Amino acid sequence: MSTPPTLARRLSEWGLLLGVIGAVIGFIIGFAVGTHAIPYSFGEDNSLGSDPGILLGYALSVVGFLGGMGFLNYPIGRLFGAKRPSEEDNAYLHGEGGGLSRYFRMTTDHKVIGLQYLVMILAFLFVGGLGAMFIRTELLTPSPTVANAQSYLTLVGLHSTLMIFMASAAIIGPFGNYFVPIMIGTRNMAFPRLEALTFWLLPPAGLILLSTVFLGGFTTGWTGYAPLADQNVLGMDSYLIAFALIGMSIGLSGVNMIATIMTKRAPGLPLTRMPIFVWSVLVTSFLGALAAPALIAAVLMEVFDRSYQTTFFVPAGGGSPYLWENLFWFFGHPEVYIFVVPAFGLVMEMLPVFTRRPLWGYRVAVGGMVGIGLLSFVVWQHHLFVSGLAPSLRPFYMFSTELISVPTGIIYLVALGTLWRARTRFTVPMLFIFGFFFNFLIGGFTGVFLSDVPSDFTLHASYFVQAHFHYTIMGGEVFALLAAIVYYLPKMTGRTMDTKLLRFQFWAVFITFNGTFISLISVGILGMPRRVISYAAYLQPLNISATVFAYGLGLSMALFLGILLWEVVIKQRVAARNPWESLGVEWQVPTPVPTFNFDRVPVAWSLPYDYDTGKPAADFGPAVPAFSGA
Amino acid sequence: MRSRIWLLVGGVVVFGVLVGFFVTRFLNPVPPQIAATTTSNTLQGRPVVDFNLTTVAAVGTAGQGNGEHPNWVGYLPTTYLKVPAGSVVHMTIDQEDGQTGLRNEYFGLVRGTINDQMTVDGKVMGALDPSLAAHTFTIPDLGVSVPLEGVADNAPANAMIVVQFNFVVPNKPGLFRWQCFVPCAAGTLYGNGGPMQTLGYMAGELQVG
Amino acid sequence: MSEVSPTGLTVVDEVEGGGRTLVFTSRLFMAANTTLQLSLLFAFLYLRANNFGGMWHPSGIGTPPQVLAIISLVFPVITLLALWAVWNAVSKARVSNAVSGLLWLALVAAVLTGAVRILLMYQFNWELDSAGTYAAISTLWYAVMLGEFILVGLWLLSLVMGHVRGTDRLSASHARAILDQWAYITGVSIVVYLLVQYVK
Amino acid sequence: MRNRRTAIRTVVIVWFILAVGGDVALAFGPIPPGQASDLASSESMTILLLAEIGWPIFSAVLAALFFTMVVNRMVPPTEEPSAAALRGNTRAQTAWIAGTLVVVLSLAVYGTVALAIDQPGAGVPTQASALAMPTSTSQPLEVQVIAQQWWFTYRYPTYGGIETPQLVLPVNQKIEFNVTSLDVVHSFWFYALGVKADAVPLNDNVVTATPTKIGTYRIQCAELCGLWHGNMADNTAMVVSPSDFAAWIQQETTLDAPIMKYLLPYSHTYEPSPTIYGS
Repeated sequence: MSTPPTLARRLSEWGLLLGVIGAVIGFIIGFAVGTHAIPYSFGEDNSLGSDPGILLGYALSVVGFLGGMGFLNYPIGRLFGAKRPSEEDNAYLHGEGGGLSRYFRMTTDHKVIGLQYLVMILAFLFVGGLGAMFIRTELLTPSPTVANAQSYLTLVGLHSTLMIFMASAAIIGPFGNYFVPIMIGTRNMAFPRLEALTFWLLPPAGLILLSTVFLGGFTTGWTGYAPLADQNVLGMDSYLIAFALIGMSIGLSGVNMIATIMTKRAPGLPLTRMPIFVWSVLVTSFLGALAAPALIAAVLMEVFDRSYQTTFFVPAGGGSPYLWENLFWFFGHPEVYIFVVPAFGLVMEMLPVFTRRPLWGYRVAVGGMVGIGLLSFVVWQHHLFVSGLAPSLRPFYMFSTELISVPTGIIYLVALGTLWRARTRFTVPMLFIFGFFFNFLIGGFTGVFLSDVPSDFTLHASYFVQAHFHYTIMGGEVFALLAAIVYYLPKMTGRTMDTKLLRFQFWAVFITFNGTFISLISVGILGMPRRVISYAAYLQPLNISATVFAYGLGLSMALFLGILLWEVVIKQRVAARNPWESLGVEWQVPTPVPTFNFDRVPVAWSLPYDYDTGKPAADFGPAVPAFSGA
Repeated sequence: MRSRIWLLVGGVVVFGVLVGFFVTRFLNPVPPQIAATTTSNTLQGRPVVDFNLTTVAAVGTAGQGNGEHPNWVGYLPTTYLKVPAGSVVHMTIDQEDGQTGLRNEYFGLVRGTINDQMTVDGKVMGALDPSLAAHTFTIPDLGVSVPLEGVADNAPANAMIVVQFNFVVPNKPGLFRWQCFVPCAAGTLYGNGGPMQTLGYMAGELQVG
Repeated sequence: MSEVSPTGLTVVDEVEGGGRTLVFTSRLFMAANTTLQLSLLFAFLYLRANNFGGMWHPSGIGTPPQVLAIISLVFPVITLLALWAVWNAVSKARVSNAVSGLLWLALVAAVLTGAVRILLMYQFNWELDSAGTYAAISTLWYAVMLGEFILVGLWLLSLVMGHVRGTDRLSASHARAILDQWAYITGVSIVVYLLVQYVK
Repeated sequence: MRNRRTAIRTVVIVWFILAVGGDVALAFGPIPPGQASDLASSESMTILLLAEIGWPIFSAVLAALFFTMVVNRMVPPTEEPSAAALRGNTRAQTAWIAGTLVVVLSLAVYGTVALAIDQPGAGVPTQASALAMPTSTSQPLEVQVIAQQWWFTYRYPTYGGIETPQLVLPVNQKIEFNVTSLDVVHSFWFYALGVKADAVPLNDNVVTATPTKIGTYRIQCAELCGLWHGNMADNTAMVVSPSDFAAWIQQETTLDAPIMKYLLPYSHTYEPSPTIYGS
């Protein structure tokens, strides 16, 4: 390894900086071209620029960013038939030799990428949460106070869209990328550069979305309904570009994950013995790969509408708002299962550890998740029950929507079966798992009311809906995320945040969360529509209680972040090698995990949940130190 | 360890500064609000207060956005109005903008003003030919809606039409939005984007009390 | 290398997904791409079926000239045949200069494909916001197909360069993967051609 | 509780009390959206039914979770289950899936039937006959809801097509709301009548309902429609006696007199003018 580092390698040390410079250059070029070279006959009375300028500017700035990060070196090299990168280069790219700098440049090590994801997800989560705090503060009174009608809608849009970005990668991003390759016994993803790309699309997406406040904001919320989106000011463009980036990230990571899981499993590991979490990631990846392109198509049309003055979504021009609603929700409904299915997988992955039981009904659990995946493609029109679109189809969508509660119910059966007669260990992650099941149960039952057309006529587009999906996403996925953070940090960082205070934190977040959203469920039943800054006076008491609880929720989430930073970043409390005494493969490899995971690929796999026999899942061959003490 | 703490504190401070910037600059930029000029005379036993607004096709640098959208149509000097509770507002609007035509002809009707009337260049009217309208001054929650006739295209430069009307504001303090119902935001979809959806141009708030 | 582990099974060093991964992933991308194409198809048929305000196909909106449209399909087919021949040769391990020649042929035809399709995109005689949705969706769809042809074309270029410069001899799985991709988008563009020309 | 059996029995009893108590409470509590129209009552009927079915199942799952999590710790099982039993139980799984399937199917069937009976809107417009003055209260009186950024206005085609900024309806008269929009997507939400219908430009979205309670109600927009979406609400919608309704129509007709000659002839949708991109 004494060969002098290549130029590309020297440059990529400064990857992030170069990326920012590239982004600026890209934006300037794109903006100039878009503003002056593209024929454009409206919106010119805006000193901030025109839609083509902003759109092209953002698009090229992302290209510039990635180029600066060094994503284009390899493909361009291939174009000219350059040699494949040397072993050293690949090892360097993989982050060999460690060091903190790995986390700030393009790295193909799935473990580094997992941690990068974790940080980015938490950033999205807490910035979005701050938005929620502002929204609740505004809703203390029935008429505008801290925000005005304009900034309030932008606030709603930012909160929802950021949270959607967060949720669509919250679990598959950090834990999927970090643990799936280890769990299936491979040293790397099928396409490591692609994996790096899927992460490095996130920061630009987040920043571009936030930049909307400089462009007048957007008033459509995260659903971006047309033709209102056609009507919006320049702020809409940042929503479109950001969402397109997230769509690409979801789709590409889906393809990459599927390819890895299907073709790079260790010998002796059939699909039927994969850890349940890998199964959930597989299902999710199929959803992402097959659903995201619909979003890309919709966004493309919207971009054409805004920059090229086509009329895809403008009725008077021959288009239709229903077109956007259909395409968007065809992506949007699988999207919500992209959120929760990995959460199911993680929870079922952790349950056996704390019950010291094999996972009860592994096969039905897999079947359940696959069933959810299949059904999620044929339910999207339940978002359009009152839209006046194809009334005769409503019974079918009502049926398919209610049908989806069957595979979801299976997850509960599996949980009950695993807990049955088990002496459960009430560790902090277990508490969060309990919270997950409680909240998701409420989320599921509120969903039944929305799937039934007659009752949906009262509840549709009300705060009932809002509370419903917060129960599934925040109460479900985010609770699973918190559990997983506490559970896996010892593995990912060698440090632990498991303290007494964390138990209090759980109860705080659990109670305040339910307080907030039970208030909001009742507000919705009493007839408060979503996304309004002014509401009927008789709804104020419930809104106040929601806000008060929401503050508590915000504080307890902040407390979680505080504990995380204090214990892991500052005090750096060292964790036991396998604090939960898990038999999972990921806990058998040493901590920190070697750059290439295994010195030998383990074989002879059994289901990783044989807690009754205590037999670990994998055999690491003769004399592998990682194996001792398991 | 100390260095890490300082790093954390620094991060928190930076984040706090960013949030503060957002709150002060974007969350609710306090607009310059103009109060009605009180007069001595009364109407229906209520004190009369005067307002004088001007509608222009392009606000230039005078608009709310400090010249951010010089070519946007708008009300001048501002659209944030303040009147004492329970008074009669005597509104005078110098209409300098051209004719656009209403999307919904119904708003050609004068409603909610005293006697459901307005005075256009001295003559009393109860309705306006919708195709002549340049803007409307409408406070939906008070049921007040007055169409503003546009200056004819062949009219001499800086010609204007003076529209006057009186309406009663409630005795209870409150914040009422008001807007224009003419699709006057040229170049935006249905003429309802841009200035129509940006406070300070064709959208405003009437503070009572 | 292999040793025997306590369980008596062979311990391997690394699983090489390799060629299998490549072909598999190429098909995954086709699956994802199918959703994109179906979305556009849905939009095309939905807008046509509703024809809001009679703005689906206003008078004065033309269809692309038949000849150009057909030429735009001939070139990708040539590339396809060349790629098939390449794959056939490589998979039978008959790597000769013929392969390089075929690759070049495929590349040239691919470039011409792109060029002709760019021409094609500008064949509707339409004004921007009065063109109706037929011209809009057709143009958008052409743009998408152009983009995909360009992407796969770049991939082809990289294979050609790697092969002729001997830095990276073409493998059977590589040839197969790109053959699949090209066949797929060629098939789609034929469907699009039929829709745009005959379902106006 | 040393005895496992008693523990189980206690949990079951607690669940039973919870389930029954909850259902009874629901049966007597007020169920939204209330009884102000036939449509509203059928919706609250559905909501009540779903709640009555859902609550016992919900509480049962909670009880089971509580039991499996807590009771096992308080009173550990005496004998260890077999390795096979730890890995699944086909009969239990089949039973569970069958059970949920039955519940879901019955709910879907009920929903479809309810849908077929009281056609809660988003339906196809009735023929022009609706434009004629209804001869009986069971014949629909057509009322058009015109959504625009950002106010609802209403047209009464059977009364010379007058347009008003306020919605007033005669009690016990079947109303056919024809909801359309002049610009973006809105949603007309008359909470008390259980009426919600998206207003889509160039589209006529029809809901029929018969108001049965005289009173003053709130109307609001339920689909994000731009800057003033939050203020696109009106507290003065009224359901009045037929005589009051006639009087009100009379008054509105005189008020509208100056504008009538300018109003477009009544139609179910309105083409935008002059152009879709403003002037």
